[in-house]
Amino acid sequence: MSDVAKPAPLPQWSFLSQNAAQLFYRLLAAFLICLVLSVLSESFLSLGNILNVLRQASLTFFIASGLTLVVLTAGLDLSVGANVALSACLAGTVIHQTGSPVLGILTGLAAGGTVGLMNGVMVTAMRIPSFIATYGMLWVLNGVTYWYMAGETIHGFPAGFRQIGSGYFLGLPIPVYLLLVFLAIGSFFAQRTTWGQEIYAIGANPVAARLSGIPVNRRLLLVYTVSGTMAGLASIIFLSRLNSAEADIGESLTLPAIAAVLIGGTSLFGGVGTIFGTFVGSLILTLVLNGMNLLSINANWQPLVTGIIVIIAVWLDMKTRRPTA
Amino acid sequence: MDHRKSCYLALSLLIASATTQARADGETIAVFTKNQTNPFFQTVRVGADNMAKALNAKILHYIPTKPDSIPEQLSQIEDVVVKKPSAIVFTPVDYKAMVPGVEKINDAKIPVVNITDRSAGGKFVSFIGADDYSLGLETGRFLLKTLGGKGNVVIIEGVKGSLTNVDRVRGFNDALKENPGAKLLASQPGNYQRLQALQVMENLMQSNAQIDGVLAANDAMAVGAIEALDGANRKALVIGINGTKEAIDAIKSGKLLASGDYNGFAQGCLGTMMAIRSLRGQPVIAEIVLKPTVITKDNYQPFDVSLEQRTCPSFEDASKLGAK
Amino acid sequence: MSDMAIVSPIRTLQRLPGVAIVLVLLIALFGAIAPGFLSAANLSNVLVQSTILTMLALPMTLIIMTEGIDLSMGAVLTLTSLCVAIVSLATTSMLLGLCAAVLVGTVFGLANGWLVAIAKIPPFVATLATLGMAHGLSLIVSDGQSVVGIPHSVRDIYSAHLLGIPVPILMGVASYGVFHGLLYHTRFGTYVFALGGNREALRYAGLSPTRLLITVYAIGGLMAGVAGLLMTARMNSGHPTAGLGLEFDAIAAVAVGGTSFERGNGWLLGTLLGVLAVGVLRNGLNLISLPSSVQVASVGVLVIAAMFLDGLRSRA
Amino acid sequence: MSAETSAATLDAASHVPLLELRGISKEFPGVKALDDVSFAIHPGEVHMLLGENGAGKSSLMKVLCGAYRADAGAIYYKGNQVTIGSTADAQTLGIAVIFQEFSLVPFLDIAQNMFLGREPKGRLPGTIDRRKILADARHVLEGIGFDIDPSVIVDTLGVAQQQMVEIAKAISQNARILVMDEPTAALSDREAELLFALIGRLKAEGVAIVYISHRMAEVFAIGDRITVLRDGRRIDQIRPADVTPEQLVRMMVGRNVDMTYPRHFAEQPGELVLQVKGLSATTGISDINIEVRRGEIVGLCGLVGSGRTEVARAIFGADPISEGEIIFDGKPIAGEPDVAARRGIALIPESRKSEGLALLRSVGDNLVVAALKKLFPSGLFDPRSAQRTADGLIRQLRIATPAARQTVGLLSGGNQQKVVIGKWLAAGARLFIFDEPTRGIDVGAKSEIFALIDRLVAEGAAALMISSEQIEICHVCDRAYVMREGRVAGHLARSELTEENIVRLGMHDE
Repeated sequence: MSDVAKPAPLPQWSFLSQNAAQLFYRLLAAFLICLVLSVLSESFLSLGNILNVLRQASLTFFIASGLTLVVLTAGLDLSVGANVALSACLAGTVIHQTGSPVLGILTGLAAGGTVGLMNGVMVTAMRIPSFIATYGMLWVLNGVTYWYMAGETIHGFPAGFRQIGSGYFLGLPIPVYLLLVFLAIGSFFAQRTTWGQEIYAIGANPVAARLSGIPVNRRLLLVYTVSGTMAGLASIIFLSRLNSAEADIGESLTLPAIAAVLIGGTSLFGGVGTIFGTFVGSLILTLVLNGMNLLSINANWQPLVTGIIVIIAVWLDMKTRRPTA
Repeated sequence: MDHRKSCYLALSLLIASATTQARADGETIAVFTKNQTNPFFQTVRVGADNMAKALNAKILHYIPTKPDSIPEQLSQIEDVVVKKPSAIVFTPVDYKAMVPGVEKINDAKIPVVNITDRSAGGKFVSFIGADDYSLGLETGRFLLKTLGGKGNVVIIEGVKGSLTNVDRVRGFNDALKENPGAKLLASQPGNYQRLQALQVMENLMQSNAQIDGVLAANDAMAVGAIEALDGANRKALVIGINGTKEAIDAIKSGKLLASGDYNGFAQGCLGTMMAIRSLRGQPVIAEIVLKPTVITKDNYQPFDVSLEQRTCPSFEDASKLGAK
Repeated sequence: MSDMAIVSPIRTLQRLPGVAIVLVLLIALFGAIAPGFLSAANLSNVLVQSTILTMLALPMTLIIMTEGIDLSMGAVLTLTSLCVAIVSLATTSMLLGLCAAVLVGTVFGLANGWLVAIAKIPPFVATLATLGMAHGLSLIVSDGQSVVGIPHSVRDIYSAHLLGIPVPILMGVASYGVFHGLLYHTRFGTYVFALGGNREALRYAGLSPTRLLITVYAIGGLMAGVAGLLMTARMNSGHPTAGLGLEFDAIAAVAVGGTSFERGNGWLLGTLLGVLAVGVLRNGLNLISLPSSVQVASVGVLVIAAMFLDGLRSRA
Repeated sequence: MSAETSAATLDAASHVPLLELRGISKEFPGVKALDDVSFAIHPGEVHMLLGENGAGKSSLMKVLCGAYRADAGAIYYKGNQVTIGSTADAQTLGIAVIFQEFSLVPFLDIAQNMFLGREPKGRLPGTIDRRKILADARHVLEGIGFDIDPSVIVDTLGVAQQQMVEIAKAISQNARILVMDEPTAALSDREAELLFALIGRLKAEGVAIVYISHRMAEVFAIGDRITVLRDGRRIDQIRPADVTPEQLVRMMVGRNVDMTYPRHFAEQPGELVLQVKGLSATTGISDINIEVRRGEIVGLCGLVGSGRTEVARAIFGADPISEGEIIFDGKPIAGEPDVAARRGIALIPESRKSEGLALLRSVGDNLVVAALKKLFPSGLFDPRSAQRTADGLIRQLRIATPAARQTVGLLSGGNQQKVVIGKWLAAGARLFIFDEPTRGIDVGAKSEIFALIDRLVAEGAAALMISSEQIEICHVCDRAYVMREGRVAGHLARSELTEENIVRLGMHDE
């Protein structure tokens, strides 16, 4: 096999596991969508709408950023949506019962993290493929949430709490700040910490990573817990933004989050991708939906358009991917 | 609600609750609803439970594990027919696609009462439902009257193709036609979902500088739209439909202008009542279409009680409620 | 383990535990506590209800054996079901409806195969995208509405009996028979093992993995088309969301049935047992009238438990 | 048979080459894989093909079997020009190839694997005649003296058995020309002997064999003719009798290479580094007692499957142990590989590509992966500092890569192995466990790897080295343990370290 040492073009950056060209195409795509929309709809380029897009992208991004870490290890977490629903309902109850938003937030994060940890345990200790383990978890979470909520809605939260999702600071919505903060933290974690590097190594070759002295199982537990906690965070934003929660809020969140990760250039085979890419992916997805709303396009076209975008994004990846052995 | 409180204390009651079915000596009534997530169907189920308790019958609930799943509800019908309950109170997840299921029930000679969505086929002892068209029309009229017959209005639709949505939106549009001074800016679907409605509203506010009224096809979407308006520091009058607890609270606090009462509680009560009456050989009313009530700040008090405390209407009340 | 010369029947027995034990336990449990569970009518119900899922899970087994996946199957089934409704409504011919459904299904299958085998897009992504397209097309062609008024010849398929056995069961059994023969007794089946196990081996044997892979996905689409007919017959109408999400049920059945996502290690009978285990669970829980939320959670518990059992055995 | 007569028969046979390649060239972007190579294959002859990795052997093979199309040159079959445009064409000409990386499908049985793509037709279209395929397979297996049920699933077989299936598969194609790529790489000596006997029988039947090997001993044991390739060019074609091993190596490498791997043996072994006491594991090893001291290279030999790799993995914590104790640096050690790595143990695994490297990541990423904790104790990763460490290692180990950001999968085998060793240098390991460190590495790179190991122990590290090539053990190790059937069968001091002793201790039926 190695008879012919093919000299191949060198990747642009080595320690960022995604090369600049791919990121460039992705940003270009986002820019082109913006350009087309601004021509078609005059209200698109208004500051209000741009903030609007960012705020809507933030919810997808929170879920998708945690999911990115899971996908980097060549895993998948199908339970994130159901996790958001359960965490939101629990957090909402705690706020109602105790009147303390802080306790509520902590409950949401802890619930999300616990579910993530359980996913991690199934994947590591019980050695169930992540795809199936989290699918099972999805049903279990739905069951618990349905039973717990019994068809009710939790609504009406203190004004202070509601600021998180709908408030403004210096003219920008607070979720946008949170988005930027978590984008920075996530990128820093993935690129500039040894744990992040180990996660990339695990995704690229779990056996080699283990035999290089990386505690693979502990890192996987961490990754699934972080993914769950990010779902918990999303549940808080959701709760605060909509001022209410019910059992079915998670259903429509999982597939867009996965799509955002994929559009962002993270490979399902693990080891390749960035949090920033996922941010751009969330942005592209939100831009398209925003555009369809602004142009009053029939919502029936939405799944079709999303599907086409996923294909184009991944196809672009194939064209610009770093050469393989 | 107390269900949830107990859970707040101990989550592990899950299995225990499985075994605490109410026992009764009377008839067994199987109640089919669309999903476990929409608060409306919870009001239906509580209504059915209340009525069964009063009449000493036993209720079994059948709800698809995937919300609104047609194949699952069909499977549940097939399973229930084997079990042979005394009667069935039935909400089809889809009014057309469930017809073969209803026919299966008919073939098994189990009396069945249709509630909420009128099935497109099959034989029923009785139909209990609300008039979606009138609800849309009346709530729409109320909004436009409050606006003085003019202004910019948007509609947030439910799930395309669902029976309730088609009729409610038709009602909204007819109300708009009666008020030529009002202008319809957009009619976009929010799929009966809070988050989608919120995002649709946010986006619509970008392309429309002035929105005076919002007609939402259910309460969850209406509340979502209100959150969007609040977030943008804009004001508009919003109406919803269903009369859920959340909507009542919003009306009380002045955020929501009005909600059309879909009265799931009464539907559950009356559906169960008709089923049991037919089993007991008592006269039944073949069709009750509940008259639309627009719940506003002026008349919300009777609706502001917890479900468990509400009482089912009597048979005599029922005949007045909208018998044709 | 590795030094034992294991011949296929013993191998099958060794693999039985995971899903088969769960299935036997479920049947025993419900037989004991659920009145009427063991009646012929009820068992026939379970089988009839399992046919559509079986028809998806069988080709899904082959697809997963090629280290692939088809997320679009539920959405394609929905679309083909609508095709049956629309075409049979327009032409009053059930056969033309079936043809249209099979055609549309196969086209989607071919598209999946093309994306995976030629465009080299990872199967998860490719079929996630076609899921969107099929779902979108379903909404567009139906405008979100149910399609009703279709000829009785369609619905009769679901309710008809042949030799006293419901036709859907016969179709399910026939599907299993065809797939069993296809996988274990034909050249094509042999190559399916090779697609996941060692694609190079195929190339050295002068065979085209590309064409074989496309065929596997096309079979998936074709079966979604046939299942679409059953779905429409069952509802006596077409509905734009009726089959969404079924692909995950099918994937879970395949995984629970002991087919691995790697190296072409598949077990067709396990898939069938997996489908039946889920069917029995739902049916039994309906009969004993547990709260619906418990039903939801127990599906998840079943999936996790069966996989965990399998994991325990593979480690032993 | 005297040298003259065998040469005479060779010459007589060479009048009718079964297959002849003339002036074959093949170019890939930037690289000339084959440059004007001519090559003739005669019936009843074993033609050895020698060359370092990258010399063009595999490309030549792929041209032969139709996987590649030559850019220039012609192919003649029994004197007539032919084109081999596909594997099917090659099969028609009776060319069968046994690849180094197996072409077997794990979850099919032996018979299905042997006849993949050539299944006997059953009664119904598309079906397989099960009875016939099993009978045919049994017939072929008996013919090569491999006693096994053809309905056994291949995945349950060991490596050596899989190799035999691979050979049976080639034979079953009625091949007139059999190409073997390092067929003994995974075989024990005894299994290799069986293979050589089989090759003898095939020769007698007039089958032509092209045999690629890195093992000098084989070249002289079974070769009738030798072609040496270097940098895509044919350097020489020669008979074994006319050449010495040293000359062959010089031809392959293009320079003089010392094949004795000189060591600087320490006068006095250092303190005890590793002590394994009564170690047993469920992977099939029991009651292992091993000691390794500073400054030593300790060999661990025995047949393939005797438990060598399992011992290495157990010491490193990669497999759980059921009994016994491992003492490292005076303190017991237990747990997962991360514990062993933190304490200073390194494992250089047998399978470089699947267990040693993340092939799609860069050289730099792979070099620092084991040292992240050591380099960045705060947990904050600094790409620039990592880059410096990687660059330093690349220089120190003379890894031939254009830059640290090159994808590691694109390096040659020897350089990949250096990367695996390098990552443990960065991590500051003090005990190196090498599992077949020279597998698939060409002659020149081998001596570099050994020099590196020598330097490591000279600087105070300790090494435990597994190798199937007894000659390497004899040259390089201070002493060695020999394993047999999961147990340590004996210990050989430096003075006793000979190939004969290793074989004697390692044989099953002693």
